[in-house]
Amino acid sequence: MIDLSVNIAGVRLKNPVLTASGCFSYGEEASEIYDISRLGGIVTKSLTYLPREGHPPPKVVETDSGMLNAIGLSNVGIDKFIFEKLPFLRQFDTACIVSIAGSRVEEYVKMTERLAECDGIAAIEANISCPNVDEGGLEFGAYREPAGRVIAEIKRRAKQPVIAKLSPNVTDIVEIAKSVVANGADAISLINTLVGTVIDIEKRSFKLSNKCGGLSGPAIRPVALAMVYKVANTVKVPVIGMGGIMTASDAVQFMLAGASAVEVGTACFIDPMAPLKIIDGLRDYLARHHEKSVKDIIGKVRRS
Amino acid sequence: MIDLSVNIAGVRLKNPVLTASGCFSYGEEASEIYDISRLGGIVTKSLTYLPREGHPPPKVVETDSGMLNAIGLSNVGIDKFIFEKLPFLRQFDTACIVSIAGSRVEEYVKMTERLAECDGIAAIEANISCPNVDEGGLEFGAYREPAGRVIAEIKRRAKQPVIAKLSPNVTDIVEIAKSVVANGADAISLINTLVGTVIDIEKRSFKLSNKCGGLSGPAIRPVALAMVYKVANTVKVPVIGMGGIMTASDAVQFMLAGASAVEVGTACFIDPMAPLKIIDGLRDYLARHHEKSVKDIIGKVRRS
Amino acid sequence: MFDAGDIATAAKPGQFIQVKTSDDCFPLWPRPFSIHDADPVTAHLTIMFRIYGSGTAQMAARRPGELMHLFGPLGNGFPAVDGNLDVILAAGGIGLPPLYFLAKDAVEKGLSPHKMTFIAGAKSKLELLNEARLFELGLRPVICTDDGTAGRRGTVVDVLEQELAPRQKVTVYACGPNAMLREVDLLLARGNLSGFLSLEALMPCGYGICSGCAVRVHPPADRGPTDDRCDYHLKRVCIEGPVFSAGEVMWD
Amino acid sequence: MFDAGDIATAAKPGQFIQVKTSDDCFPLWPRPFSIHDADPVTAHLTIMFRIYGSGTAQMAARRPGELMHLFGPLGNGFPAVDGNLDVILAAGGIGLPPLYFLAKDAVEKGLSPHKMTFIAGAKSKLELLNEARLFELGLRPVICTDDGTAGRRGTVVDVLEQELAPRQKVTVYACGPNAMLREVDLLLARGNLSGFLSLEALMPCGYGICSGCAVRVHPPADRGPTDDRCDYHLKRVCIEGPVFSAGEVMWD
Ligand SMILES: Cc1cc2nc3c(=O)[nH]c(=O)nc-3n(C[C@H](O)[C@H](O)[C@H](O)COP(=O)(O)OP(=O)(O)OC[C@H]3O[C@@H](n4cnc5c(N)ncnc54)[C@H](O)[C@@H]3O)c2cc1C
Ligand SMILES: Cc1cc2nc3c(=O)[nH]c(=O)nc-3n(C[C@H](O)[C@H](O)[C@H](O)COP(=O)(O)OP(=O)(O)OC[C@H]3O[C@@H](n4cnc5c(N)ncnc54)[C@H](O)[C@@H]3O)c2cc1C
Ligand SMILES: Cc1cc2nc3c(=O)[nH]c(=O)nc-3n(C[C@H](O)[C@H](O)[C@H](O)COP(=O)(O)O)c2cc1C
Ligand SMILES: Cc1cc2nc3c(=O)[nH]c(=O)nc-3n(C[C@H](O)[C@H](O)[C@H](O)COP(=O)(O)O)c2cc1C
Ligand code: FES
Ligand code: FES
Repeated sequence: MIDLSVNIAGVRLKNPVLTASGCFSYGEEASEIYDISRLGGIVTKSLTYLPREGHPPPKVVETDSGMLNAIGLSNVGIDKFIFEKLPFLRQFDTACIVSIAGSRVEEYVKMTERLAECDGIAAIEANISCPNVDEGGLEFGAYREPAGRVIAEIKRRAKQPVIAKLSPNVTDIVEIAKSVVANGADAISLINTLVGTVIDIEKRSFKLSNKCGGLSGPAIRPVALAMVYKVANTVKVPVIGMGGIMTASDAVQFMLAGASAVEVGTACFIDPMAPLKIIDGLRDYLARHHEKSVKDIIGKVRRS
Repeated sequence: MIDLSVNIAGVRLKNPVLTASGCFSYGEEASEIYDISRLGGIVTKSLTYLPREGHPPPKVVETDSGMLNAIGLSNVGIDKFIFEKLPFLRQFDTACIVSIAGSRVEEYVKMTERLAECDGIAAIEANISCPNVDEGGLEFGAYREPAGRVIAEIKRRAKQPVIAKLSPNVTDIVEIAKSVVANGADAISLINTLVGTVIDIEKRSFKLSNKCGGLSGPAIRPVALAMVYKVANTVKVPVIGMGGIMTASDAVQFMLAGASAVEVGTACFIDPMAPLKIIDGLRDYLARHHEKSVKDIIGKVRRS
Repeated sequence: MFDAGDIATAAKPGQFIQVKTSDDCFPLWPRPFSIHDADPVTAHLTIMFRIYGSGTAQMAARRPGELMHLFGPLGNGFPAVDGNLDVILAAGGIGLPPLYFLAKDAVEKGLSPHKMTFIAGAKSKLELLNEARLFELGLRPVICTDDGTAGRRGTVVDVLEQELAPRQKVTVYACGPNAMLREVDLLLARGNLSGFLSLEALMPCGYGICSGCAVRVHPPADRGPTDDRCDYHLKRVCIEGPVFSAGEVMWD
Repeated sequence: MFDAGDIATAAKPGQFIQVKTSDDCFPLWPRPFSIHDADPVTAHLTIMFRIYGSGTAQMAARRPGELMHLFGPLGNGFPAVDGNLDVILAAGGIGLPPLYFLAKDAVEKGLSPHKMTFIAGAKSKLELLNEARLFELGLRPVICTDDGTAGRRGTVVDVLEQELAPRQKVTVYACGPNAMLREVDLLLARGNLSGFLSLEALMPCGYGICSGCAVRVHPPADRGPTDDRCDYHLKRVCIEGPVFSAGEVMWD
């Protein structure tokens, strides 16, 4: 028996494969296709306090080995999530991680307080890649200071462990990681999408209504892996890696680099069964390498 | 007759297609394949003061729609360049842009002084993506201050226009761009490669001898395009765009985003004729759109 | 045609499948195709496609017997045809396959082919899809081309307008490029007629998890405040569509 | 086999071509293949390849008549065989194609096939390449497999060692996996023998502009100071190779 379970900030995951925020909605659609209890965990679409429609179409564009999205945080809002989505998710035996996003520290705080009253939430993932309207629209996650501050405020109210999800669009991700950990983050997840765009040369206009979007998928995997490696080698808290993970072999790369778990995003679009195939492939890899526990490969890439 | 010529910091290019640094060596190899005078310009491999061997193999790895390189600035050094490579390049009717790189401001300065004595150099491209050993190994291009400082020092000695080549591994590329322009850069080129890595899961080691490398190719095009758009919309100096340009249609995207010229890197590996095909395709695009001059499409993407 | 197991058994007219055209990551997304025909007995599933870009080119290069990754059936599908009303099916270009399936289903359920008017149009003769199967159903399709190279000269919308004129109670089922559907929608609004439109959209996932395919619709009256104060509501074409009721969509 | 125009006319033994296996960016790089045979008259160029990963799989899926983007001939090639010395050609696995071309060229230039010993080895019988063409040249290849399933039991290096033992003046031409070449090189060094090794490397460009294929060699005595104080010098396998002299490479 190979032990696939891992521990993230006190939360036991039956396996290290989670679905990434914004790439699984609130689980309902996938639950019609397979038993989502088989997943290590689910990260919900990022919630805002009030519901959001998000940007008008076109919201996505395909790129070479990747895609851009400018969904604009379409979500049902914290209330509807708590009353309609959470009870649904509670039926499943998988870790439910709630992603929250806001343009003001205040918003994160209010959501954390609401979530503190709820059962069945394994952890909160704070998506700090949103424009911080109080400080001129730059991402919270772009600078050490605001990143640390918003995590500290969340942490103060949170009843559940807090995972800080980092943006890759920074000069020194290790600095940001240290800052959120110093401010209480129980774990770190990375990476969110890279900023990118595509232009329609016939229409001479941007292909996305929002001009720029976030790049995800296999194209960004090398960038994500380098960042995960650097962060996991610096901070003491567990790291959840993501960015272009399509197969078990990709997931193994992230775990060897130091991730204690992985999130699968874009791959869920291409193949709904991708997360399950990754779990199975992970087990096969461990068997082939005579490993008894997935924990034994975390961070095991040779450094020389 | 469609006019393909553009003007970059006083340098007239017969067409806006250059070959990127490190992706054309010093022109000799390609000159055996086609007449390199047809190019708008050539950017040499980045030179250091003394020659460099570079990192040991493995130096490259293929990724999804991209590649990582950790060449480690293999180059012949400034002396050999001036005595052996430059005389060769002078034979061709194309703009010769010399790329320089250093770990100390001092090195950039010494090279600029040497180049100031030389004929046949259209411009200097300062690659500031190298680790700045005086300030703890972080890239010169990573922060506003050192980026501006090194450009100012180069500019003080340069007889040729100075193009500052920016690194994309930053939180706010517009800040860096403003800083180098404030310090005298006559033009800006971007982007250099994104930091990334790949792990061999069977050997549990990095695929590159240097662990991390630089990601280039189609995978990074959306990221490059977004940065070019932002920078070109902020600074007054001409911008040279690059990153994953494989076809004329890619080149047009960059020019619509605001680039006055483009550099072709990784595409030269895949198809030696790529730069010429891009020039031809650009002409076709302009003809199809009834444009008389390529200058008329620069920055012409609709903003709404 | 695919050997498609359960997909063929479950398929309803107006639904679609996602086809992964390559085994690697180029192109990355699967491509959506309407179900043109499905035989629950043989498990054969038929789609009809035009070569458009790289994904469809890859599909065309496949040889019989090769395996492809299919996923479906997806989407809401058309509501069953109401035999009490006149029915017009309006297919522009590649909109024909699902409407054929809808017509066939209706005929199989006992509707007389004479109660259905089937308009099949394209830009020109070359782009017209093979309509032989429509005749086999007993339909007498009205063929039209924008340039008049085959059938009536005029767009599907032109012909639809002519066909609608003499009628009072009629339901329109339309599928084609969004630009055509927009025109059809305006036409129906003017005549206060009911109808169903099957939309096109880019579809990263096809099953509702990415929001990438969303289309603007009129916000429901009871929506309440939103963070981004949008004057529109978004619906996902893949799961809340691809079939929308006339009047539902906010066209650009 | 390709209709390859000028490439076939110019090709020399030991040179290679770059083949773009797909029309899109997966895989991104072209793939290098040794020229196995080239007919300047018909412009036919032959390569022989084993299906290894996605690039070679794509090549295998090509149908006769399809166009592919080729580029070459590339690399330095083998120096012509010196008829005054005994010659051993040592081919491991996919190292056979270029050595066949070298042998053929030598025979065409008048060298007696009996002066050449051709060793062709593989891990096991299944992986042995077809050596019929060697017999056609009049060669009597020594076949070997690591597991003894065909020919002599033992590696190419084992057999080479046996063949070298009785000889004094001999030149070895070797092509195969780098691990094999390393062993061959050590063997030659011990016997103070000359030889030429055709190396493998990852090749983003194939014509010298990227430095990606570089291999460590002993630095020239007159190199002078370098910025990075390396104890090695780098040579590009694609343009300064793929053929290196025995003793030149610094193996890991
Ligand atoms: C529900 C649904 C059912 C469909 N049924 C059929 C069918 O039965 N038969 C058929 O031939 N086609 C059908 N299509 C359209 C089909 O999905 C596209 O032709 C296909 O995705 C094109 O893929 P490609 O890789 O060949 O082209 P691409 O390379 O993807 O396309 C080239 C260009 O066209 C644009 N584009 C591609 N697809 C669309 C789209 N759907 N809407 C707007 N722009 C687009 C892309 O942005 C790109 O710039 C359907 C689409 C939908 C949404
Ligand atoms: C000069 C030269 C001549 C060659 N001649 C022939 C020939 O005549 N016939 C033939 O079958 N093959 C030949 N090869 C090898 C051939 O190029 C590889 O088999 C091919 O590139 C594999 O491509 P792929 O896409 O199928 O595999 P990939 O998917 O690229 O390979 C899978 C794995 O193998 C590794 N790999 C791939 N190629 C190499 C390599 N060259 N060295 C080390 N590791 C590698 C990759 O890193 C990857 O991890 C030659 C190579 C060189 C350099
Ligand atoms: C369509 C889409 C929507 C996303 N929405 C969110 C989101 O709401 N919150 C968030 O933190 N990340 C969001 N992401 C980012 C992913 O969670 C993930 O960080 C990123 O896509 C990289 O992983 P991948 O390459 O596996 O997709 C979204 C990504 C995509 C593609
Ligand atoms: C193998 C390789 C070597 C490179 N060497 C240099 C270099 O010496 N100096 C430099 O400024 N950029 C160098 N670059 C970066 C390119 O000039 C270019 O900025 C980058 O590759 C993005 O463009 P591309 O996607 O078209 O390749 C190198 C890139 C590659 C792939
Ligand atoms: S295609 Fe993903 S939600 Fe519709
Ligand atoms: S493969 Fe590019 S230099 Fe050899």
